[in-house]
Amino acid sequence: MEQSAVKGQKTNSKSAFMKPHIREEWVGRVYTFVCILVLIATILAIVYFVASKGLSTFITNGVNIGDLLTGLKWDPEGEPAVFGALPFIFGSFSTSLLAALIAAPLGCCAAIFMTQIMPGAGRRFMQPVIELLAGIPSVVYGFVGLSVIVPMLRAIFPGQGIGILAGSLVLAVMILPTITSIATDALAALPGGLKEGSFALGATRWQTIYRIVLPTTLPALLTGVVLGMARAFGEALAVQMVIGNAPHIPRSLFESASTLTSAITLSMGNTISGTAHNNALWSLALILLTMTFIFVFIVRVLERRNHR
Amino acid sequence: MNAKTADKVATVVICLFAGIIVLVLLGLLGFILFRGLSHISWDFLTSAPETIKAGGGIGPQLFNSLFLLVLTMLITIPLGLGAGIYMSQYAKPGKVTNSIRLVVEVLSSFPSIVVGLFGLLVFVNIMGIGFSLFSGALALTVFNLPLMVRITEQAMAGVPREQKEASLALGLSRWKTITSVMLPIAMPAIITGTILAAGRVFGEAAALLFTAGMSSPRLDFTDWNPLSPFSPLNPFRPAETLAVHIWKINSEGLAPDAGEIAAGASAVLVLTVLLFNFGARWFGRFMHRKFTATR
Amino acid sequence: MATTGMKVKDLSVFYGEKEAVKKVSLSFSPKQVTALIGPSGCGKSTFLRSLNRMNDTIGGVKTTGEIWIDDVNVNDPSVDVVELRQQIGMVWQRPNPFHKSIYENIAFGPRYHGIKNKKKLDEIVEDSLRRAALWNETKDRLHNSALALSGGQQQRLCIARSIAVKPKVILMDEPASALDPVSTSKIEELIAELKKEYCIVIVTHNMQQAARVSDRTAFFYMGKLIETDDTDKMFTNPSEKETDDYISGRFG
Amino acid sequence: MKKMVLVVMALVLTIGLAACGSKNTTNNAANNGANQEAGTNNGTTGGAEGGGEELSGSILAVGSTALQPLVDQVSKKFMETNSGVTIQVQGGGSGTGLTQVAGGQAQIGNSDIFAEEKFKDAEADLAKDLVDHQVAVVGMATVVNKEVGVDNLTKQQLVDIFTGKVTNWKDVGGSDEKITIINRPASSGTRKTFETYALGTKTEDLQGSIQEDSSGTVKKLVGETPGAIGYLAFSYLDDTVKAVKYDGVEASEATVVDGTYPVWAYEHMYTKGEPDAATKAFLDYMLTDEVQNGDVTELGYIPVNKMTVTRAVDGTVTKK
Repeated sequence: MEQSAVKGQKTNSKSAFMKPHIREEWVGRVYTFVCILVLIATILAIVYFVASKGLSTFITNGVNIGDLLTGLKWDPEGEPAVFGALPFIFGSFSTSLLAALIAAPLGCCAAIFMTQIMPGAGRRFMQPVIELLAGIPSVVYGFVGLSVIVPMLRAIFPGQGIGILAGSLVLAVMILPTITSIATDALAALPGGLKEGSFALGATRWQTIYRIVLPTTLPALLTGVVLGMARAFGEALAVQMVIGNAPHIPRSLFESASTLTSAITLSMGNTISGTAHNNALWSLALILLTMTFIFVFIVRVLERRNHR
Repeated sequence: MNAKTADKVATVVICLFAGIIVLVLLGLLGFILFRGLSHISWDFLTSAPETIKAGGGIGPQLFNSLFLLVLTMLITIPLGLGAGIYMSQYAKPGKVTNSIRLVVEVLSSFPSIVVGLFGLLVFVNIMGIGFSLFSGALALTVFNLPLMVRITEQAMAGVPREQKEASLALGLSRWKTITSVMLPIAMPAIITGTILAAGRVFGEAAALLFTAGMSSPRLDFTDWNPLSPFSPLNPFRPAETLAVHIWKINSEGLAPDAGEIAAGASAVLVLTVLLFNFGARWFGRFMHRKFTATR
Repeated sequence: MATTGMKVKDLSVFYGEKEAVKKVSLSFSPKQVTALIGPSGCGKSTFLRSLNRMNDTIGGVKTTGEIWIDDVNVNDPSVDVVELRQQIGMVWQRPNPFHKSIYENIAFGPRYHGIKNKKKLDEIVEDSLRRAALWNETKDRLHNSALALSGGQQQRLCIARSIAVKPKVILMDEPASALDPVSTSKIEELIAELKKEYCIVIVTHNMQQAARVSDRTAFFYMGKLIETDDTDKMFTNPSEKETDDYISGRFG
Repeated sequence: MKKMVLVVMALVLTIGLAACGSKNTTNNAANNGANQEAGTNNGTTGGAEGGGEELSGSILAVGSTALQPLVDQVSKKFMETNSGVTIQVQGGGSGTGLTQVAGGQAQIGNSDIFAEEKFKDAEADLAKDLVDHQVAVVGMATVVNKEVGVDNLTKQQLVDIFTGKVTNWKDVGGSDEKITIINRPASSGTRKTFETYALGTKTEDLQGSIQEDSSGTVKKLVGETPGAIGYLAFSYLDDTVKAVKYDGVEASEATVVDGTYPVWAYEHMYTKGEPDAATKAFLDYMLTDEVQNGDVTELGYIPVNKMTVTRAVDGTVTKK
């Protein structure tokens, strides 16, 4: 090696061989690269798996893709079987949107409380509380939803208590941690000078929050909300227990409805792999996957705007 | 309304909302624990479940949950760390890296039942591992891995650049710099993230129905040889975890005290997750102090 | 032993499309301190960072030209960067000790380079700390966290850390700008001491500091090297008008 | 108790193996009597162990969650006597079970309904390879919320309710309360059974009806929702819900056995082709009186050999 002429240290006496640091670097690179390959392979496998199964509805079972996306009637065991997934798509969107609408103000308020109003106690007390919400298993959420929220809604509103509102309430609690933690991070990352400048001009705390803090952090807050929605979109067990699962677009918030995930969970185990019904469920999963992609994409766009 | 009044009103409203959140959580915890705590006893935690008779416990399920968690983490942590390091240190910024990042995020918010069926087809059938803890651990890895990658990547990105440069300038290889200088600094964040992710593993049910299975063989808690089929340590035996057990009891339970068992098991689950949370915070703080403080 | 200097020929650095350093040729003699001065954004830090290829670690940076240390061209792609960097020490604007003990901060480099003997390491640690004028303040708490030291002490620890691996050249990027006057003067004393053995290149904003510590001065402006000369001459009688304007405080 | 069971089992197995094919074994009485009480009799285990030829192998039984508790419990007993055999019992649903057994990944596929009803379209051929083993009968009762004030529903009334023609309980002789249907998903075996034998017609999911797959949730919802109607297997019935008569016939084991109550289904354990020795021994063991009158009854199913009627795939019922 040409370097050896200038080397002052004996470490490199092995330079005829592979130098230890080069070998070490090589080992590290290979190791991390293998890890990333495993990750990519997993991702490709699952995407391929879902796509191949989900697309076979259109290919082997001859269902029209437009009919699936816009059809209102879901009767997979009927003669002939009808696959219209619009009620599920509608259900997924309305529950996750409603959940986000409920959770977003709560989450943002919690974040403001933790960063602007009571930074000390807020962070020490609220943060663990909110992270805890993230750790509670969805089975338990569903169970609590069925035992508390559904009877409560049944008592207050007309209807069976089950439905989109019940699902949204359960989901709102579940996505609260996502929204809150992202909002908190964004607010905490705000340069201190910005706020102090506003205070120095004689603005009240609320004016500062409303005019300076919120507009600057808006893209980050939206990111949190969209990520929360994505999580709500993919949640299955808890929603299935409280939403009612009727494959129709409901006439009110308190009428049995269905989401993509609840339809999948409900029937996946009961159907036989390869049948039209089973394939149609995979198509729902494919729609779900595509939607999640779109959500993440929106987040990306928002983040990019945030950086600018 | 003048500015001062608006300020007061806004403050009150925000505090109110924050209060609501705390109340909701306390109510939730209170509800779960209140219903379940009375049923928890040493016997409940250690004895085997009963199908139709009252008085069944959750011993094997609790053990299975913990063992599965350990297995999953054994697979996830090395892979996740490696992939996260690659993403943050070696990957060239560009379209490919960005799209991997995008897909990783998609995967971590993918419904677990689909992952479960993927696991049934790939791990249980094609790879022939069968319904087993190992299959379950692999399925859990599928959606825990992206989480782990993200945690590692963010933690590594949070290490000040000067630290990395200082090490490189001393003539250390990149890999040594990563492992000896950057990882220790990123460690508290990684550990906190990992433990929180572990809570998710602990509570997962849908993915495990189809991979780890819904029943346990008789476990012989005196046989600790991992190769024996009845040993609790055998990773190739089927296992029902606590979350799956709750799901099963809630949906098809025949025992007269199914409700109480479900409530008790839920309480145990929540308490364990609580423990993880506090553990994570304490450990993260401990590590942070160890690396930075004066001692 | 360390009698090597550096020679730079036609060095250009690009951040994407932007040429941050434009065809700079400059040489650094051993046992001398060379100060790089110039207004913010003139490319002097970028220039300094390209000397040990630290710019490699940032994506999207392209470097052309030659940098010679002994008979090795730093910019040659086949050069082993890791070995190269061991010969070129670096000190940053903000003190950046590792999150380890004081002892470990120093011993970390040498141990990696193959010195496993505990006694030898102890010697290196003591020697480096003495040279950095830090031994007396830290000898009783070598195993405490380095982060507990004051800013000035941390910076001296960083200098000690970089000389522990026996470099030939030490690059300093505004090493005193984040420190108070007392610590600054200690660092300056240290530089004067170190120059007896090393070739030192220092970037500074502080003209008095450049005048105090350096033997030669190079003035950068808009990515170009405007003028380089002995420090005394530069500060009393610069040959270029821009240099004169900058030194006398008319801009920058 | 365990040792006792062990002895009995070994005996039963020996005889069962010896008399392969014939369902009725001779030592009924001894078994039935011994089953519950004779815990004091420790017996001598040594001689009884592995009375017949030594069986070995591993069996995976996957599928129906409704059948899982029974198979699980029986398999544990079976393994006590046949230490060479390991049996894994997993849930996942009837569809999963049939898919797995047809694909050869599982030895036994547990199903709530006939495989012919599940395998359709391109997969219809797969059902031909599967051999049916009916191990129990499960009766299903129509259940209503206790407040609706109805205790008998005719077939026509049920059809009207489940097709949405009747939406208020007062139209079928109950209180003035809106009817809420708690159904099963269209893919469910339980629903298929109910539709075929109680309603005699397929129904569509109505706007506002609720679908839950798990018996526990159905029971909870019927018990709590005013005006709710649903259906449950007999084993889930308790005093939180009210089981109504079907065309005047009480939903009970006795009426199912004598063929007067039509809403019941077999629990199937499918094998692909003829089972191997160990699997066969296990399936035969499932049909012994010891299991049928013991575990099957205990878990709320109806013993298949007690039935005085049989039913074919197409639903035709014949007297035995």
